[in-house]
Amino acid sequence: MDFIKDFVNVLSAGSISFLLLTSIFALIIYFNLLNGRIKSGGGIAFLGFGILLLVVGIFIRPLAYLGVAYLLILFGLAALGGRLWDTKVGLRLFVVGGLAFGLSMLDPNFFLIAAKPDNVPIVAMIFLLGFFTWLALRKAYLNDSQLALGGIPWEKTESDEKLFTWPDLVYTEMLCMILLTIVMIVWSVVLRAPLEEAANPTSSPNPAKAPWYFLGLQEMLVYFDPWLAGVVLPTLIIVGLMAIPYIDTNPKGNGYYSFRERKWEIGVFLYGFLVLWSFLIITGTFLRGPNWNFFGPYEFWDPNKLVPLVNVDLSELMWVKVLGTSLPKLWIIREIFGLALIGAYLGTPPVMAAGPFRRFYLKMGAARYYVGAYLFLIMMSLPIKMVLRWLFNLKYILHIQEIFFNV
Amino acid sequence: MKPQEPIPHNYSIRRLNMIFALSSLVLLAVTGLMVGYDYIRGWKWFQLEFMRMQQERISQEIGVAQAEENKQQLADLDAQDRKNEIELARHRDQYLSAQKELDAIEGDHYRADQDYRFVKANLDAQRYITEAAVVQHLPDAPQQQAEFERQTKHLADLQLTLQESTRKRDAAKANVDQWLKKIKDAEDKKKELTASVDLLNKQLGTVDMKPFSTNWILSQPLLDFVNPVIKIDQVVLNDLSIDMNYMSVPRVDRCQTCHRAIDTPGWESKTEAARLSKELQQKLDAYQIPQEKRKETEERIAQLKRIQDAPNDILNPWRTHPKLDLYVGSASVHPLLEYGCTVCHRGQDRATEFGRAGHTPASPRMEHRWAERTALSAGFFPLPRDFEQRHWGYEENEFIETPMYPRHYYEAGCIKCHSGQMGVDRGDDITKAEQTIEIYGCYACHKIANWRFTDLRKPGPDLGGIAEKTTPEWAFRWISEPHNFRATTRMPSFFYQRNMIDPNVVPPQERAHNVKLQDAEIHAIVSFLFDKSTHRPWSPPGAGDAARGKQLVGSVGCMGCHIDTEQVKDEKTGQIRLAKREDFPLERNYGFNLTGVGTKANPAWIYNWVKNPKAYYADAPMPSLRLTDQEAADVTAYLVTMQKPAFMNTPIRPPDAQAVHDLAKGYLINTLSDVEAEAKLRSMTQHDQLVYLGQRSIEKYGCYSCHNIKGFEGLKPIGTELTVEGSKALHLFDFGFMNDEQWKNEDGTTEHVIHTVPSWVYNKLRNPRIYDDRRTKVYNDKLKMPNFHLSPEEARRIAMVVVGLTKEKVAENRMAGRDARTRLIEEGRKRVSQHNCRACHVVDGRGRDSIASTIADANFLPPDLSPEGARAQSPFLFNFLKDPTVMKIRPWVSVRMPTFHFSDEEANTLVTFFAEAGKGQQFETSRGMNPPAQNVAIGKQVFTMMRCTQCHGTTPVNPENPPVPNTADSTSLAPNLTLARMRLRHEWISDWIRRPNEMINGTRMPTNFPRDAATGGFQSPLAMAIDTPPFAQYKATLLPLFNGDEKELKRTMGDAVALTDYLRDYIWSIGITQMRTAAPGETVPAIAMPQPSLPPPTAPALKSTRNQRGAAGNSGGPGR
Amino acid sequence: MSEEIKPYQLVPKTPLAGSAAADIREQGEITRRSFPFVLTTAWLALAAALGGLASILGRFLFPNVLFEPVQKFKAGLVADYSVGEVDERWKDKYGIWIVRTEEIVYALITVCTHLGCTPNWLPTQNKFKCPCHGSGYYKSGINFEGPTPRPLERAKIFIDVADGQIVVDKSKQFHQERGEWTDPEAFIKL
Amino acid sequence: MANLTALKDGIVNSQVWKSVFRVGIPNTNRKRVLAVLGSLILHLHPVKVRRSGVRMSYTWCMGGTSFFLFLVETVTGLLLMFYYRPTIEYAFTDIMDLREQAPFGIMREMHRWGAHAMVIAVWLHMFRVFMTGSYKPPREFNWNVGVILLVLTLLLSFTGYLLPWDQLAIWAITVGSSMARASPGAGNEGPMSGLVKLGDIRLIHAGDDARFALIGGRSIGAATLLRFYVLHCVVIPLAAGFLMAIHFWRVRKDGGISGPL
Repeated sequence: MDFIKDFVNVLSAGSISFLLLTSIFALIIYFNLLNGRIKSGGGIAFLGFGILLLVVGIFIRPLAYLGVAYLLILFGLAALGGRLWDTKVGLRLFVVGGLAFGLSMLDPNFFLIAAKPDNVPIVAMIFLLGFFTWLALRKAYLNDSQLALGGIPWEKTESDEKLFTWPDLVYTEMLCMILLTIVMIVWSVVLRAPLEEAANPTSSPNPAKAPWYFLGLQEMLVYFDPWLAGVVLPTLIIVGLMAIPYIDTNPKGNGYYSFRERKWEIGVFLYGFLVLWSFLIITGTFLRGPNWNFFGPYEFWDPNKLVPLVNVDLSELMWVKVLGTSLPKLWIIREIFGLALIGAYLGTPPVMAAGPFRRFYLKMGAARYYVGAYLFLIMMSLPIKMVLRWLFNLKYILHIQEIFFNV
Repeated sequence: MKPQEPIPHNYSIRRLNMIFALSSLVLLAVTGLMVGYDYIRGWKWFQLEFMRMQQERISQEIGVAQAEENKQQLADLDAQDRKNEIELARHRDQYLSAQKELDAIEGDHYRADQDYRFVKANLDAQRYITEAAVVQHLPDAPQQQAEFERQTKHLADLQLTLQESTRKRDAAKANVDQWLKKIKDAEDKKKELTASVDLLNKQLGTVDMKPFSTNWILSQPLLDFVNPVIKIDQVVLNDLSIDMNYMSVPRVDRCQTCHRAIDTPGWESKTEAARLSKELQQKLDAYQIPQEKRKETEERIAQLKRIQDAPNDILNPWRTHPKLDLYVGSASVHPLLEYGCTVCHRGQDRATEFGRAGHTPASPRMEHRWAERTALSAGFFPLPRDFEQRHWGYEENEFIETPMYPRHYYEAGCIKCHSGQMGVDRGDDITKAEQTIEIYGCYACHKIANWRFTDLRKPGPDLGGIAEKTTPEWAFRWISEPHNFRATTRMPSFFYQRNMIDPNVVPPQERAHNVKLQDAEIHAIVSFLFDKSTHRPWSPPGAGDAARGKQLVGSVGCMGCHIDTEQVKDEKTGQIRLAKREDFPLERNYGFNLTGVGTKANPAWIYNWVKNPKAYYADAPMPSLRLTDQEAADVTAYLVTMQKPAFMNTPIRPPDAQAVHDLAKGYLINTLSDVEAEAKLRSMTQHDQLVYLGQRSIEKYGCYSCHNIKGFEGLKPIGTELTVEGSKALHLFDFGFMNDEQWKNEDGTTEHVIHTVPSWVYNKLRNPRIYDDRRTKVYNDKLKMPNFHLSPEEARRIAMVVVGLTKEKVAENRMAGRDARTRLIEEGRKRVSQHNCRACHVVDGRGRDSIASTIADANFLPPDLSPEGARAQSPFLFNFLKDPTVMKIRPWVSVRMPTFHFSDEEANTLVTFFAEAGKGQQFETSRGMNPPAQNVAIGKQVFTMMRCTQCHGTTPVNPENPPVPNTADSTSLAPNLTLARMRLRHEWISDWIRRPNEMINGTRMPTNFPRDAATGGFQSPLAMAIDTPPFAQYKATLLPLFNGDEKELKRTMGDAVALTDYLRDYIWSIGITQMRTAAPGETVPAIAMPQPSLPPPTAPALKSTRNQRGAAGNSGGPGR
Repeated sequence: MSEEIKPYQLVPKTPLAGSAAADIREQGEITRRSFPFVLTTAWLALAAALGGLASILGRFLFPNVLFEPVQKFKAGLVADYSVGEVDERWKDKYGIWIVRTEEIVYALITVCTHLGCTPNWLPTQNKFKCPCHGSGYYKSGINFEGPTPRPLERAKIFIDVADGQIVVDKSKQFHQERGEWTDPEAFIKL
Repeated sequence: MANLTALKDGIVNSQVWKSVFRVGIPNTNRKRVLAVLGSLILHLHPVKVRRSGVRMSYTWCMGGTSFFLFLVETVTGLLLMFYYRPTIEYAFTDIMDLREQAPFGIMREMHRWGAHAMVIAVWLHMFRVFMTGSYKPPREFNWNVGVILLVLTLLLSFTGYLLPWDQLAIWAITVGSSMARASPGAGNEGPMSGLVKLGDIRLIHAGDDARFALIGGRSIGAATLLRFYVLHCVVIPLAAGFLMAIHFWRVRKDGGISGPL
């Protein structure tokens, strides 16, 4: 058992777990798995990617772990017959997940975190998210196969047939209310609400965490400056959410589950919601321990764990390491690389508008295109910054202390 | 009513109905679960259990009461009842007519009363109107006045009729009553007989919880708010608020919810019952219990006996609080309603559950016994039957900031309010604990910023002149391990400790290296001290006789503060073993153990030190016993014989050059770069390196905290400050790897560390280096606290004080001993404790057991100073303290009162202390009184009649060295009375003659005037004796003094107070009035008056002396 | 091995008839036969559960513990009170008048039995007078004027055997109209 | 059994009962329609609804759950207001008293777990609305109202988290609110806030920046507790209630539960 625990502990380090999740996300969402079978071509591509990871892993140790885990999951899915969206397969997945969670509850350290009354809702959220994502994608898959056959989505078959609100809708609502009350009461009886010692403004507990639904933001604070991660990004998340209906001009898929007709929107949303938001919450809850150090789920939260975190800026990296000179005084020159990189990054949408995305650009119109593009870019800046930090300890791409503006 | 036409459904209604039914049932069940969860609480079981115990006890008492209740009396009372019934029936008609008549009169009386009230109301109104009229000068004032008179007259008439009808009514009532009287009397007598049983039955009712009884119904889940029997019991203490991070929150103690009988006597544990019954029995025998309470105390003792004989002991939480007269009782010093529980015991005040209340186990066994049960049942009933396991649900809850003090640490709670006092009255444990800290000198290294432990002197001797005293070889061996030289020394061992050389804790190669480093450091310290020491020449002693020296040391009083043996006979095992500090009273550890002083110090130093310690260094704690040169020489000769050769021939390893170099470099690196340090070291010789290292090592180990060392004055004490150590959070204590571990101490005992603050402090005291076990640390980072080799009892006591020092602030009016008078007393007590007066004297009822253990005959012990305040005149005491030779009151006592070289301020403090403690006027001197001649004459006669001269001498003597009476019969030794006038207070003398034994228990002074048990007054032996023939001649001489008034003479002879006053006047007349006899050619120094160093408190004014007996004695007996 | 995918047919909108109706009835339409058992138990259980929850909310409003000021206090020695005088020393702090007559000492609660105002003791007129509606009581507490229905209540009063002090316990009241003033706890026999 | 039904009929047909329940047991279509139209609460729903609107696997009933949990929170929150005093002296001890002595102190657990459940329900509801593409026209505005409601739910939970005033609470809020300090332009330590000057006096400083507005002081103290208490109990619930009304209204106006056109 300990070998598996150690393996999971290493695997859970920020760099590996995030890359693993992203690759699995891509594996599941794209590349044909959706129509029920790993197409022979697609399958080999994924296998190749796994082996590539193993090869590179020889030099960069963490990637080896990544490769092993990735292949394990790949063969796991294949073993499930590759047909992810069947209820039988869904049930098996659910059972495997439950078993893994049950077994790891035996580990005292994991139990300490998972059984903490305030973390129970997060564990529940993981299972609920898993189930409902599977349910939504399954229904999307069923509708897509109908559409593939030229048929109509399941919802359409009944859409014009009306039922009486009384008793049907009202009845189910009442049952839902009763069941919910039962769950709430049992949950309140079994778990006691936490009450630690009285507030003491002078001594902060270690670790001091925000409420669990803000742990995503607190996690971002590690990679970005507070003004970016604390204010700009959260507002952009909200603005982004609000802008979705206005950017998404695709008329299809309105009112029924379908993936094929709304590939890009669902892909981006799921990546933003599942991989970024939920993953950060889970890391913030389970993997962040005292002094905000990374701890494996089965690792003891030792306050005096020492982790080499000395970080370096891009300007230092380029000038000192690569060119071997001292840092120039004037910030314009010093930050030339940072400025170039960010300029290139932000310049891609207009270039793409002229180039390959021309069709989109015309269809959506300038305003929608640019808003959508820049929101997407800012969203993707988070994973990029995270990976850069984990792999190279890179802190600031742009570090202009004079006007207090760092990215 | 068929539906018109079926309608389509998404889900089959039948299945929905089924789900609906099931879910509703589950909802009902779950609601029930919620009610149950809220209703079933742990403390309810404790209350039920206590009610069951009460029922058991009450039914037991009912059984006893019924047995006493003699059935016979009841039976015949019933019979009499029946007879009365029959008789009343015979006179029924008369009874009825009387009753009717009464009713009629009742009516008239009511009418009369009613009229009276109405008229009175009108009269009041009228009075108001007339007054208003008069005041406002209204025209119709006279008419109103007339009307007012009329009404008053009318009211008077009505009053008469009312009284008349009341009288008639009472008569009629009496007439009726006399028929019922007989029945009512029988009724009362019966009720009185069965009163005790009825009362018990009523009590039984309130405690009865049988199903479907009223109590049971009223405590059902949703009904238990109407008038619950089982409820949370709390005390709200607004002025004893809890300091919760800069907020003061009212304290609400709910301990009584489970500890039901905490303030009701009768539920003591067996041990407490035994102690209490013995104490009450003593009080009863000593007539200290007032008359009306005697019967009640006897009942109480009977109840305690019943508890002791009961089959099983009463278990906590149902026990009564021990010492109810001191704690918790409604009439005690700390009543529950004003103090609550958590003020002293700490713990979470609002908690109603065992675990959350913060109970702290004292030992691992207790921790296991309380072990936390399964989570589910934590809130539910603990299994009632598992008494032995008694799993009450202890959980190590790190969120409780103030967990309770564990057993044996309860008195730590006293410090919070009593820190302004030297000792807590009836708190012997904490008083001894604080004195231990004072004697062992913990305050020197660990700053404790409360009044008790501030401005105390440094516990260790001055090392400025060490070279004059001893040799470097001795010093090296002493510093490396002091306990080899003296087993009872207070000097701790700094080197070769557990984290340096213990085989199973430190790996072998590191051990060898550590030894080298430790050697180097000791050599360095010794060379530094000897290098910097002064070399004053001390005159060598003359020839001395060791035997006489030994006799002198044994008698002159050295054994009060010193110990001279190292072997002691173990009372348990009986063999001779190495002495431990605890074998001797605490005061004897004030000075150091004399064994081996010969090997340690050179004779010249001893000779000069013994003669005058202050010459060696100014604030030497040792007073001078005014030894003559010859005596000093003898003592030195004896002390020199106390050798410990074995100690000196243990080998000394030479300092390892590399070790010295490394250590010295370790310090130089802080300021110089590596290269510069090496250069400096090369430039220094081996000795210079040692001296430099010595200075830094003294700084590292903090020797300057306890010893005066030149160059280290004014440095901050080395240890962590302990002022608020008791409030330090548990997670700040570094348990290292010793949490829940067992470890073996070097004296063979095994200790167990549990995760509580008291346990951490206790184990740290037992062996300060255990928290370094299994830790890899650089040499200089290892724990440095030296090992005092404390016994478990000493460690517990000190830990109790440390845990008691908390940051909790108590309101000024709640602090103990804050009034001006108590402050004066406490300042004095502090001096008494600092100068170790209790080594030879009894002060405040404590002390003198050091010297008593070395002097066989108790009559040769120094005096008991308990009544000193009321007895000594301030000028005499002031001069006596400054220079004891000024008057020798008890020449037969070999122990000498030493000269402490008190400053004026110190002497004043002591004089004020004794005066205030004795409730006398502060700086009172009554020397100037001169009693009238007649009193003196009478007194002389009484003096001779009482034959006082058997013990007391009355011939004037030289106060400075009066002749030593023959000490054959030691019980008749008594001070010379001519000294009384200078020394004693005027009215104390007569008070002392009347009741010596009550002032000093077991004094040699006989009780000539025993107390009359009934009235509490004094009986006089002369009352009868005066008429007997032997006293005839005295009677003859006395008569003229009473102007021949036989009756007056007889009366005075019976009046103890008068007699003692005459005695006092006579003694006063023969007293000397000049203290120091003028040496030839020397002027007599005026008696130095003590300056009142502090504002005299509002003490009661001096009682005016009784009126002088008129020369003619015409005013009859002296007014009392 | 997995569900067979068959294209759906668009369900016609025509009203159901014949077999479809039967099929729906079979789904357990509310007919007389099926109503009594399942649904009655359902509704009864739900009603009971909601009743339980409602009574829980009700019980929630009655606190188990009160933080009211202390009801019991020590009122000094009997000698501190002069005969025939109404002592107002404890009126503000505890709402009690202590009256000492030749034979007994009793404690009156300063709450007018009419509507709860605090009457004043008028020594000149030798009566308690309530400012709210004019209720009047004699020194004994007996009501004689104004709307007050019954006399002032007496508080439990006894001598604490330990230190001889008077103890007044306001948590126990005695009503004259119920004849409780004869109860030994309602007064101290001198 | 007979007189039982008689009794029932007596009641049901009594004038009182009829005046209250105008429709009676809706077992005929006309009554089913009237039942929905006639009741204040039920007329939230249309009289008839699309089949997919009733199907659990389509709607997951997350909207209903969120609203129900909001009601549970309101009820339990009101009850807790009977025992909780939002001052720094009493807050902590009152919450402790809820567990120690208050009758049905379990309401605190219901309130807290309800809050967590509501946050999850709101997310899942958004998730379902997105996956079914129900944000597409004509429902864009309603989607935005939904997003604002999501933010309000998070704020409700955030302000409620501070009220027990224990270490967990005060430090969670300190971490959470310190982000406001860094807001650009309005935060004391945010970029560009230094530029907002009047002469050389900085207008935005620790005493008046965004964080100060949120916690009513320079550090988390009594003012913060009171401010959060008012926000948690009055301001945000009212806002959320109002927006929910709009939300329900637009659901109906935009064509009921979404379905393929």
